Amino acid sequence: EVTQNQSAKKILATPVARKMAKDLGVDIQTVIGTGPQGRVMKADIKAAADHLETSAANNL
Amino acid sequence: MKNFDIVVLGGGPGGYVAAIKASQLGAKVAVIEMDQLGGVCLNIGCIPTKTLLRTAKLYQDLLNSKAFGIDIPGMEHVEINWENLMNRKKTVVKKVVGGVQQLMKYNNIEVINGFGTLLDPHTVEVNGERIVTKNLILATGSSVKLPKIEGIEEGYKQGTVIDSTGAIELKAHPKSMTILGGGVIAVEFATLFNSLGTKVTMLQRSDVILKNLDEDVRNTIQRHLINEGVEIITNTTLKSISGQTTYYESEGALKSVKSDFILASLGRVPNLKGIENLNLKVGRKGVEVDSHMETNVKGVYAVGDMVGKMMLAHVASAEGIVAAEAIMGTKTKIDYNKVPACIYSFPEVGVIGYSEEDAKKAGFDVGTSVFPLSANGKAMAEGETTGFVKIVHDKKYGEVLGVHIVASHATDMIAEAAVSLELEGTIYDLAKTIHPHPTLSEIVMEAAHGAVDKPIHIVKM
Amino acid sequence: MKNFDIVVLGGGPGGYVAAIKASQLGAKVAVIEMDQLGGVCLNIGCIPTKTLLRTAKLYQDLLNSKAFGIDIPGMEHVEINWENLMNRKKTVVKKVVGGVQQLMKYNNIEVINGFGTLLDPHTVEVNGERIVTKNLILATGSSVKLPKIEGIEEGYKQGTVIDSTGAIELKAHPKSMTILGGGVIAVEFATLFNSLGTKVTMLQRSDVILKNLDEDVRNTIQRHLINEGVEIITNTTLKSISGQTTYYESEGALKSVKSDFILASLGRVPNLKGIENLNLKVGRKGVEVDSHMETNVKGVYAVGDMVGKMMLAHVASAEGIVAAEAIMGTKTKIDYNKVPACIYSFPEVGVIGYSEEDAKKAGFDVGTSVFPLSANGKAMAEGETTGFVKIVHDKKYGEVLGVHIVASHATDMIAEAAVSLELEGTIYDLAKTIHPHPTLSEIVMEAAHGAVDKPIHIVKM
Ligand SMILES: Cc1cc2nc3c(=O)[nH]c(=O)nc-3n(C[C@H](O)[C@H](O)[C@H](O)COP(=O)(O)OP(=O)(O)OC[C@H]3O[C@@H](n4cnc5c(N)ncnc54)[C@H](O)[C@@H]3O)c2cc1C
Ligand SMILES: Cc1cc2nc3c(=O)[nH]c(=O)nc-3n(C[C@H](O)[C@H](O)[C@H](O)COP(=O)(O)OP(=O)(O)OC[C@H]3O[C@@H](n4cnc5c(N)ncnc54)[C@H](O)[C@@H]3O)c2cc1C
Repeated sequence: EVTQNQSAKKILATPVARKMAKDLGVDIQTVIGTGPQGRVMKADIKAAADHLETSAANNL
Repeated sequence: MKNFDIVVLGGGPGGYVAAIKASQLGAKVAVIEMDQLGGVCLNIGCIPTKTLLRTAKLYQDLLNSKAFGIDIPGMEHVEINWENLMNRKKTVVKKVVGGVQQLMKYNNIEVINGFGTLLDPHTVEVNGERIVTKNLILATGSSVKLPKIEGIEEGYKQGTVIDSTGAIELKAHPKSMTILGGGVIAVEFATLFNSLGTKVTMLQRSDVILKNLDEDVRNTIQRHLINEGVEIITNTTLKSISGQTTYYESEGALKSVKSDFILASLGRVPNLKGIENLNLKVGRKGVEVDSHMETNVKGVYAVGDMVGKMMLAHVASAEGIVAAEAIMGTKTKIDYNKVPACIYSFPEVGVIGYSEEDAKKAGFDVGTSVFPLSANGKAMAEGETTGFVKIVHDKKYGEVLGVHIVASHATDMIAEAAVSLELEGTIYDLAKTIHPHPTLSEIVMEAAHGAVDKPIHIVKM
Repeated sequence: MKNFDIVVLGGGPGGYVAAIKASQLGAKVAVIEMDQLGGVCLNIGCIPTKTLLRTAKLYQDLLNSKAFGIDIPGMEHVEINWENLMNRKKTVVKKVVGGVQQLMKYNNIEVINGFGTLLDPHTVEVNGERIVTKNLILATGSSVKLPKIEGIEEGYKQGTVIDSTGAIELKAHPKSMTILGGGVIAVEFATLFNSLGTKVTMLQRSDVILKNLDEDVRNTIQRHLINEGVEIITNTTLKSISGQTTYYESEGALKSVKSDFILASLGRVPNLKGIENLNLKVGRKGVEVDSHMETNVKGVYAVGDMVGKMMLAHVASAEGIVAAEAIMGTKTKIDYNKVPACIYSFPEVGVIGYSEEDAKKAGFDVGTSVFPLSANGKAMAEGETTGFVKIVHDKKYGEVLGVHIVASHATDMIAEAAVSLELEGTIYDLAKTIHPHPTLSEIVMEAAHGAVDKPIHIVKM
């Protein structure tokens, strides 16, 4: 379930980051951006996806 | 009886682009055009004016060439060869229009030459024949509006009063010209004729020219035109025209100005002939449409000047694409706050998005940053230092809301701002983007630095 | 003894910008400069060359003005006034350098004129005095490298062999010139002198000029230079220079070319004098630094040409800002794949990001889309239709990886691509961005449409 105030948050993200997030199943709302003014860049999504993978692996 | 998926009425930049897009998406398309493909823009608007302005700029530079280290001994004999100039204009127009003809063929679009009359939303009559279509895209454009001034109709018939079409088809180099109006087209013609050596007087109703633009922009252009020799008379009421003389009221007195030609540049009205049977809703600016360019009649779309959102060729084309996509099943739309507009004056103007005033009215927490061209190395090297960039941003996230550029290449420079607005870029992004040195575009980066904190290359703020 | 937070060694675009940024961030800063503030770029590089190129372009346009409808009766007497040209260049340089002097004052930066020698990472000796500093930013730049060719040193002393500095300070209009090299600076000088009427021969070791650029770009520029009358001789081995004659080997035979001047444009080497005591790690290109421009010695930063990542003024300045920010506590860095590079040839070149070859090598699933300037209405109106844009993208997400523009305003147009790369924009975004009509920048939108699907204004692909 998506909570209201979370989806209302304005996320600065690059077009590629958005596409990649969708593709890799990363919730962009949870990613901390390292670009100017906290913009979420593709590298941030990559890092988040890698993190998801390792934590999934750790859970096995 | 001929049968199409889409019939496009009007072959200007709205219509022909819609037709190409629709055909690319798989539709069987026809374009009905009563005059020349390319419409106002290619035949008597954007392209011929910019062709003439190219010569005007070169002529101006040439008269100033001593400063650049070039000696022209017979300078006093240098002159515009009006016939060659008009011929070049014709050649260029022919080429671009020929290009559109080729595009129609290449995209298997049937072009029907003639005036189209809509009988109903699915039937067009042209040259006595009936054509049937599933959908319609109307793109009939706009025409010059002559204001109601005593004597203007007569002057128009005699040829002393001209419109923009007359102005690009003069038989000889005019000695003097009075321009009625102070919009974009008026300013471009003032630039053109003044640079070519014509004595230009602009009569303006309000107290400023270009009244829809950001204040800093219109002030700079107005001041520059005056410096270059254009006489701008503001706060006037036009009274009457008689022969070559325009009578107007100013500061309570009746005055007059005489010139070879009187150019009426006082606005345009949508072309609504031939579509009366459709009973379309028409508003103050033109035919009313939803955000996908569909009119109140299902399956009937309208785009471009006849809709009148922004009377610009690239808007017409973008709307044409939206209409074609909507018919073919993809709903897109245009954010009119992200549409650039240009003036091909010397220096040029390129603007996009909110002006400072409008951004404040819209309720943003507005920040602005200005950087002058006079502090830019490339501008100094070029000897063209009049101008600036002004960035209007929202202080909340730093989002760039508007960019206003006055510079010799402003019309190409504004694309940077367009991409930035499209991508919801911030002043932080613009400041961080490395711009090449030495270029005029560095002023955008500098102004962005100024919006964030401080520009690098500025002494006092 | 004088005491600073930061001493900057060298007052070029790397050093002076670093100093301003550091001062804006609150540091007490000194700049040590042995010659003129502004460095190579403002005094003998970017600015003077672009000032001369401005005149060359005007001269070229002027010789062609009949085609634009301007008659110059004594055309055969039109000539470059070399003294005026050189004076204008001096005036422009003086102005921009004066601007930097003012910037130093305004930002309370102490400028010390003299050669600085580092005694240790905290002590600089200049004019016999010692200065103490917490941190150092080195920005000593680069110098011309004369290749080892028989007779070249002698020719240089006699003045027949010149470098870029000599080329912008000639006493008179040269009749002929041989250019050794085929890099960016060589191409700019070939453009400059050829346009001014000098007979130019380029001798190139490899089989192409501009070998680091995208293939389509270098082919277009090479072809265009040849069309304009430049003789380009590739696959040569330089043998010796004697007086005005250059001997070279080509196709197995010894050949020679004679000209008023021989311009050596064969690369530059970092300036490492005065910093020997620091024992900095020096690589193939220059001083080695981490991503925040810090050298192997803590507190000692190096930026610009002496680092040699990309020998460009805007890179030096951007690196200067990174170094200043790092010292003052903010760690930023530069993505060198997002740095534009320009050539001020006619037409200009602006490139950024990956070339097609490099993108493939880097393992991307590469897509490309090209749109020619010859199909652009503004280019036709301007009469400058040589050029194109090529967009290199990653097919996976449509990310724009590289943009390569050849066009008369390419150096200003590339800023659009820079913003696009900075914001990780895609071809979909570029296609959707409404570009003003008529502008050269429309070709970017068209190529993006072509990358997504099909361009609008193209007949065959
Ligand atoms: C002097 C001047 C300079 C301009 N410069 C610029 C500029 O630099 N940049 C810019 O963006 N805009 C410029 N414009 C505006 C631009 O020309 C218009 O916005 C653009 O042409 C609108 O396109 P359109 O397709 O809507 O209509 P139009 O270009 O007006 O085309 C409409 C076409 O429909 C045809 N038509 C109309 N009714 C029928 C019918 N019933 N049957 C058959 N055919 C029909 C007409 O013959 C015409 O060819 C300029 C305008 C002028 C006058
Ligand atoms: C002909 C030409 C044209 C060019 N055109 C362009 C262009 O159009 N665009 C572009 O981006 N780049 C261009 N460049 C490259 C550009 O000039 C350099 O990349 C830029 O100047 C590098 O800046 P910098 O600060 O690293 O070094 P520099 O500009 O070389 O400045 C270094 C400064 O340090 C001083 N210095 C050195 N050692 C000491 C010391 N020990 N003590 C005191 N002072 C010292 C020097 O006197 C000099 O002033 C051009 C170069 C040339 C030669």
